[in-house]
Amino acid sequence: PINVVVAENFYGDVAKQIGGASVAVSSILTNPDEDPHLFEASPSTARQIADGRIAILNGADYDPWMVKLLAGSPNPRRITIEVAALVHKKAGDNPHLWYDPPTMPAFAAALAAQLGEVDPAHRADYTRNLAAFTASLSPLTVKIAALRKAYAGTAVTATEPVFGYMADAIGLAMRNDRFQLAVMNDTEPGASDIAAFENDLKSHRVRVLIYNDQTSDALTTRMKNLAKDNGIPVVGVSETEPPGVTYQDWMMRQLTALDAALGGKAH
Amino acid sequence: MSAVGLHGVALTRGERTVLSGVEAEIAAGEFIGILGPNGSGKTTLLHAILGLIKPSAGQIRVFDRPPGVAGGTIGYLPQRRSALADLTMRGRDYIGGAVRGERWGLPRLTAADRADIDDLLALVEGKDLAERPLSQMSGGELQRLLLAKALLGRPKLLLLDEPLMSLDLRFQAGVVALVKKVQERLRLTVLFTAHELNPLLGVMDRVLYLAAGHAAIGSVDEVMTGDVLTRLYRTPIEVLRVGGRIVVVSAHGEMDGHHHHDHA
Amino acid sequence: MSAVGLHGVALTRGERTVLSGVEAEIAAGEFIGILGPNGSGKTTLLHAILGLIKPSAGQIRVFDRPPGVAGGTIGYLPQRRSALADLTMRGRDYIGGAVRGERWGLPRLTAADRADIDDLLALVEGKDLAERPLSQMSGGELQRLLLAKALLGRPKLLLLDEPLMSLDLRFQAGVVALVKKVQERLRLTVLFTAHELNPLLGVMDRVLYLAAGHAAIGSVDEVMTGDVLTRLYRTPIEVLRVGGRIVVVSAHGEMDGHHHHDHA
Amino acid sequence: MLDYEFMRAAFLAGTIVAVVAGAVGYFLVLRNLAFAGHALSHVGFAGATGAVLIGVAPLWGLVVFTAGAGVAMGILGDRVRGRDVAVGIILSLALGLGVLFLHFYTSYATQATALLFGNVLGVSMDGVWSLLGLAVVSLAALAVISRPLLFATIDPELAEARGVSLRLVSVLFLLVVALAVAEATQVVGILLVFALMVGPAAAAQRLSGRFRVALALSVLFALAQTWLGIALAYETDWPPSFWITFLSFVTYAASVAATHSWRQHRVALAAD
Amino acid sequence: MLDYEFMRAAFLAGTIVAVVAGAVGYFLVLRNLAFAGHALSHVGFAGATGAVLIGVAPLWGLVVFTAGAGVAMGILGDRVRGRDVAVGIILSLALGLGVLFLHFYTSYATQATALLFGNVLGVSMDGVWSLLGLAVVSLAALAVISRPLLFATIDPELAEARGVSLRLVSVLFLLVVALAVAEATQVVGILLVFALMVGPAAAAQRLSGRFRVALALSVLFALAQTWLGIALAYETDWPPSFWITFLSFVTYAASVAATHSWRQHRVALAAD
Ligand SMILES: Nc1ncnc2c1ncn2[C@@H]1O[C@H](COP(=O)(O)OP(=O)(O)OP(=O)(O)O)[C@@H](O)[C@H]1O
Ligand SMILES: Nc1ncnc2c1ncn2[C@@H]1O[C@H](COP(=O)(O)OP(=O)(O)OP(=O)(O)O)[C@@H](O)[C@H]1O
Ligand SMILES: [Mg+2]
Ligand SMILES: [Mg+2]
Ligand SMILES: [Zn+2]
Repeated sequence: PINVVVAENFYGDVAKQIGGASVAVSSILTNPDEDPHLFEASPSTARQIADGRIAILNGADYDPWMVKLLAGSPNPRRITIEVAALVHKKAGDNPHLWYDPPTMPAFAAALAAQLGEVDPAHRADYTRNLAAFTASLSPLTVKIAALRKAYAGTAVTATEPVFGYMADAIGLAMRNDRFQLAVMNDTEPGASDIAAFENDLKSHRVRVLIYNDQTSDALTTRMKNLAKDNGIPVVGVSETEPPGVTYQDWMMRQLTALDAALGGKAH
Repeated sequence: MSAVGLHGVALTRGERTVLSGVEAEIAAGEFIGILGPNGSGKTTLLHAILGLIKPSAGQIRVFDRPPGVAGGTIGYLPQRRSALADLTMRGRDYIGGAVRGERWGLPRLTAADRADIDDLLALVEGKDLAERPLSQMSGGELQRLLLAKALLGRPKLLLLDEPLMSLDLRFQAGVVALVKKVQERLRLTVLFTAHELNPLLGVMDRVLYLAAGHAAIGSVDEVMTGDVLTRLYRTPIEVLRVGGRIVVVSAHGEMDGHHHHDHA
Repeated sequence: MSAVGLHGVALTRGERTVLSGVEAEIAAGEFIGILGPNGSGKTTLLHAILGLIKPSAGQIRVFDRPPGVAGGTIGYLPQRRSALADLTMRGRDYIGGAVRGERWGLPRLTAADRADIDDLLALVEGKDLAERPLSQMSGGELQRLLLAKALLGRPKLLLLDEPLMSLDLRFQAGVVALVKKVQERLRLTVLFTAHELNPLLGVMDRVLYLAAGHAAIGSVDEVMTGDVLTRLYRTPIEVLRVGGRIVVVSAHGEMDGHHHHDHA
Repeated sequence: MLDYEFMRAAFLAGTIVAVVAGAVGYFLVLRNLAFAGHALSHVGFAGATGAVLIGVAPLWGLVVFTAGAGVAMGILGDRVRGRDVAVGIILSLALGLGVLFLHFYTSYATQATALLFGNVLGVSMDGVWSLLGLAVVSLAALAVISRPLLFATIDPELAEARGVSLRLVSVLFLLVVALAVAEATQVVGILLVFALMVGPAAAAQRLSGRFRVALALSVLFALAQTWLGIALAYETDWPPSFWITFLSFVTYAASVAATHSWRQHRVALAAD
Repeated sequence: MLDYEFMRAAFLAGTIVAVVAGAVGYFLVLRNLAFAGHALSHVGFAGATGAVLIGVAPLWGLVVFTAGAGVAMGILGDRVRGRDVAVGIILSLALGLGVLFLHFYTSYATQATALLFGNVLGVSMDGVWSLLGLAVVSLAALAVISRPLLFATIDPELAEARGVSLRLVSVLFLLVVALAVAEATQVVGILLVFALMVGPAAAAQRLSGRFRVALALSVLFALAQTWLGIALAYETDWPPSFWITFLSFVTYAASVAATHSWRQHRVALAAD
C-alpha cells in the first residue's frame, strides 16, 4: 500500500476514504495546543514521515512541527499536500481551515489526483472514492444552506475562533472576535473585551455560545457558566476529530447541535 | 559536671584523618583556649562538638548527652560564613533573626529580646552597627556583630572559632575581656580558638593544643613554654616574661619553601 | 619614582566620609604597613588605589598614572572574598585561572606559567594544596593559596589586605618574611594592612596610620611608641623593647560597653 | 470599573495573590530562590499531564509533582552553589517527564494545558474563595516556619549548630512556594505570580534593612502593583499581566536607582 | 538506525549542540547562571512575537530580544545576590511584553510560535549547517572571553582590581549564552539545550577540580547523553528529550553519590 502520513486526524480520515485499501494512513496524534516546551515527536513518527509517499499537512503555520519533520527527512519522491495552499490561505489567517466548507472537497480532489499519479493502477478506484466522498458531503451542504436560510444574521459568540469559517458560511453574525483571538493566541483579552463578552451574554444579545471543548481555561469556563446561568445555549465544538466518527458525521453532529441550540428551525 | 567529654575521638574529613585518640574532659565553667597550627583540626573539632560531623571513632558527650541535641544552649561563632557581604539587612535585624531561631513560629521579638540585643550590641560597642546594613560594614565591624550574635540566648557552652580574626588590638583585648566577663557571670564553658596567644594569656584556664593529628590538654604554664610552642608550631618561638606578663614572640625566621609541611 | 601618590584625597562610602585630606608619597620599593583600628578606612584606601572607588576630593596617582589603568602590574589580596567555600576547583587550577586573566583568549598555561605556579605554591608551602579542592581547605590553607595568587604575574605593586588573617604564628612570620623577600628581589612596592604589629616590625620601611578620618605617614620609630599607639587605638598599649626587638603589647583592659566608639 | 463582577473578582483575587506573593517572595528573594519559584510552575504542568494519563484529576498531579519537586530541590540543594543546579536538573527532568507523558496520550492533552494559563480578569467568585483558602494555608505554613527559615537563611552555620535542619527548613519552604505557585498560577497565571514574587521583594530588600519593614514593603508593593496594574489594564484595555510585570520592573528599577551601591557600581564601571 | 536521514541529522545536530552546551554549560554552572540560561529561552518568544507585529522576520526579533535580555541581565546582576533577581525581573518583563505584543495582534500568532517547535528528530541538513555555523561562532566567542571569564568567576575581587570589567565579562558571556540558546532551541528544542547545559557541567564539576578535565568531562557527558539518548529513543520509540533529560539526571545523581561531601551531608542530616 501507499504510505500516507498526515498531520491532523481529520485529513487522515478523508485520506482513508479516498485511498481505501490501497493506502496506509498514519495520522500523527498531536495536540495543537501543547506547551511549546513540551512538544516533541517520537522516532516512530519521524519514521512514518520518512517512509511516507504522500505527506499531508494543514499549513498556515498551524503545524510548524510537521514542516520541520518533513525538512528533516528530505525525499524527492514524496508528495506533500499543504491544504492551506489549496485554498489560498497563509500564515496569519484563521488556521482552522477544515471548518471551511470548500476545504475538504478541494483537498479530496487534490489527494485523489496525486494518488492517481503515484498509483495509476488504482486510478479508477480513487476517482470513484472521490465521487463517493463528494456525494457524502452533500447532506452537509444542504444542512449549511438550511441553517443559513434560518439563521443568517443571527448574533452568536464563541470562546475561540475554531468554528469561525463555518459560522461565516452559515452567515452568523459572530461577535467578540478580539476576545477569541486573544484566547487562541494565549494572551489575555482586554477588560473591554471581557466586558463586551459578558454584556452580550447577560443582555441576551447573542443566541448561542460556541465553545471549544478541547481548550478550556478558567476564563472560558467562566463564560460557559455565565451563558448557562443566563439561559444561553452552549454548543460544544472540537478542534480535532473525536475517535470513532467520520469527518462528515463529526461536522453534521456539530451543525445539528447548533441548530438545536438556535431553535431547530433549519430543515 | 562535665561540659564536654572527648573519649578516644577520631575525626575524619573526606579521606584524611585529621585527629585521632583525642581524650579530654572539660568541666563546666572552664575557659579553654584551642591552639594549633593551620589545618591542625581546630574547626573540625568544634564541628564535631556541635554534632555537624560524626567522629569516626570514640565518643563525644556534651553535657552528658550526644552532640547535636543541646540546641539552644550552645553559642557558636563560625570561622567561615556564607555570603554575608551583599546582605542589605541591618545589624539589629541580623541579630534578631537568630533569636530562638531553632523554634517554629513567627520571628517575633519581645521587649526583653530587644533589650537583650541592645545589651549585646553595647557589649561589643556595636550600637552604631545596629542601624547599618551588613553590606556596608568593615571586616572588624562584622566580626563584632557576629560575636554579639553568638552570645544571644544565654548559651551554656560557647564555641568561638577565631573570634579575634580581623579585630584591631583594642577590640581583641576587649573581646577577650568581654568573653571572660560573660563566662564568669553565667558560669559559661568557653572553647576559644585563636592564633593570637597574647590576648588569651590572662584568661585561659587550660589549653587544648592540637598538632600532628593529636591533641593534648594542659595548664597554661605547662604549654606556654618556648620549648613546647616551638615544637608545636615548628618555628622558633620565645616566651618572654616582661613586667609580670607572659609575652609570646615569634622569631622572624625565613620560611623554608622546600620543606614539606605535614598536616595529618 | 613614586609608586603611589595621594594628594589631598578624601574617600566616601555611602554618605560617610571615611578619610579626608590624605597626603602621602610612597616611593617604588617601599614596604608600607597600613595600620588603624577597625573601620578606619584601610580597605577603603586600598580600593581607591585600585581604582575601584573614586576619591570624592583630591588625586590618586599609581606609577604616575590614574588608578585603575595599571592592570596586571598590581597584585591584590582582598580582605573579603565572594563565596569560595563551595568551589570544588582544586588549588592549582584556582591559581591558574588568574594567569593573565585580564587578557582575552583561552586560559592556556605555558610551561613557564606552570613553573611559576609551582614556585609560588612552594613559597607559601602549599604544594599539597595544589591538588585539593578549595571547599576542603582550612581557613589558613585558603589564606596561603590566596597569597600565592596575589603574587602571580610579577606585580610591581602589591596590595595585601590583612594577609595574616587566619594564619598561625609560624605562617605569619613566614608570610611576612616571604613578602619581604619577594619585595626585595623584585623591588616591589608593598602596602600591607594588618592588626598584628609584631610580625611587621622588622620589615616595614614606613607606617601609614589611619585614625579618626585622617592619615599620617611616618617612620617606624616615630609611630611605634606607646604614646602614639595608645592615642591611635584608644586603648592602653605598651611598646616594650626586649632582646633587641620591639614588642607591642596591649594591656588587658576591660572594654567599656557604654562608651561610643567613633569610626568617622 | 467595579460595576463588573469580573473586575471585582479580579481585584479580590489580585489582592489575595499579592499578599501571599509579597510575603513568600520576601523569603524567596532573600534565599536567592527565584529560579525555584519559576521552575515549580513548569513542574506542575508535567504533573497535571501525568495525572490525566493515569486517569486522576489533573489538579492532583499538579500538586503532587510540584510538592515532590519542591522537596527534591530542597534536599539536593541546601547550599547556595548546589541549589541553582538542583533546580535546573529537576526542572529538566520534570519537563522531560512531561514530554514522555504527552507521548503516551492517545487523546488530546487539553485538560492538562488548560491549567497553565490563568487570567486575573477571568477569575470567578469560586476562584476567589479557593484562592482565599490557599492563601490562608500557605500564609499559616509560612508563619509556622518563618523563624527557623529566617535564621537558616541569614546564618546557616549558626542555625545548623543550634540544631536547625537546613534541609528540612529548605524543603518546607519550597513546599510553601510550591503550594502558592501551583494554585495561584491556575487562577491568575504564572506570569503574574512570578512577577509579584520577585519584583516587590527585591525592591523592598534594597530599600530597607529592617526585616519587618522590608517584609511589609514587599507586600505593599505587590498590592500596589496589582491594584494599579488592574486599573491601568481597565483604562488602557491592555492585558493586566503586562501592566503588573511592567510596574514590577519599574519598582525594582526605581529601588536600584534610589540606593547607593548602584552609584558606586557605576563609578567602578566607569573606572575600568 | 542510521538508514534514515533524520537519524543521521539528529546525531549530527545532537553532537554539535552537545559540544556547545557542554562548553558553555561549564561556565554557566560555575557562575551559578542556570536560571539565566533557562530564562533566555522564554525571552526569545516575546521577541519573535514583537517582530511579527512590526512586520519583521520573527527570527530577528528572537535574536534581538534574547541578546538584549542577556545584556540587561549582565548589567543588572554582576554580583551573585543581585543576579537571580535580575534574571527574574527581566524574565517577567519579557513575558509581559510578549503578552502585550500578542494583545495587539489582529491576526493569528501562529507565525511567532512556529519558531518554538525545535525537535531533534526534525532537523534538516540545512539545520545542521546553520547549527554548525552557530557553534563555530559561539565557541569562538567563548574562546575569546574564556580567560577573563574564568578569572572574573573564581576571583571577582582580584579580577576587578586587575582591570577586568566584571560587568563587561558578564554581559559578553550572557550574549554567548543567548546566542547558543536562541538558535539551538529552534533546531533541537528548549528542553534539550537546557538539560545539556546544566546536568553534564554540574556532574563534571563535582567529579573533577581541574579546569581542563572538568570542562572536557562536561563536553563528554553531554555527548554521551545525547548519543545514548537518541539511540534509546530510537529503540524504545519514546521522545529523545525525555531520554536525554533522564540521562542528564542520572549522570548528576551518580556524581552526587560518588562524591564525599554528600556522605558528609547525610551524616550532618542524621545528626539533626
Ligand atoms: N570538607 C573537608 N573535606 C576534606 N578535608 C577537609 C575539609 N575541611 C577541612 N579539611 C581538612 O581538614 C584539616 C583540618 O581542617 P580545620 O579546618 O579543622 O583546620 P583548622 O585547625 O581549623 O585550621 P585553620 O587555623 O586554618 O582554621 C585540614 O587539613 C583541612 O584541609
Ligand atoms: N559599601 C559601604 N557602604 C557604606 N559604608 C561602608 C561600605 N564599606 C565600608 N563602609 C564603612 O567605611 C568605613 C571604613 O571601612 P573599611 O572597610 O575601609 O575599614 P577597615 O579599616 O578596612 O576596617 P577593618 O579593619 O575592620 O577591615 C567603615 O566605617 C565601614 O563601615
Ligand atoms: Mg579553623
Ligand atoms: Mg579592612
Ligand atoms: Zn520557564
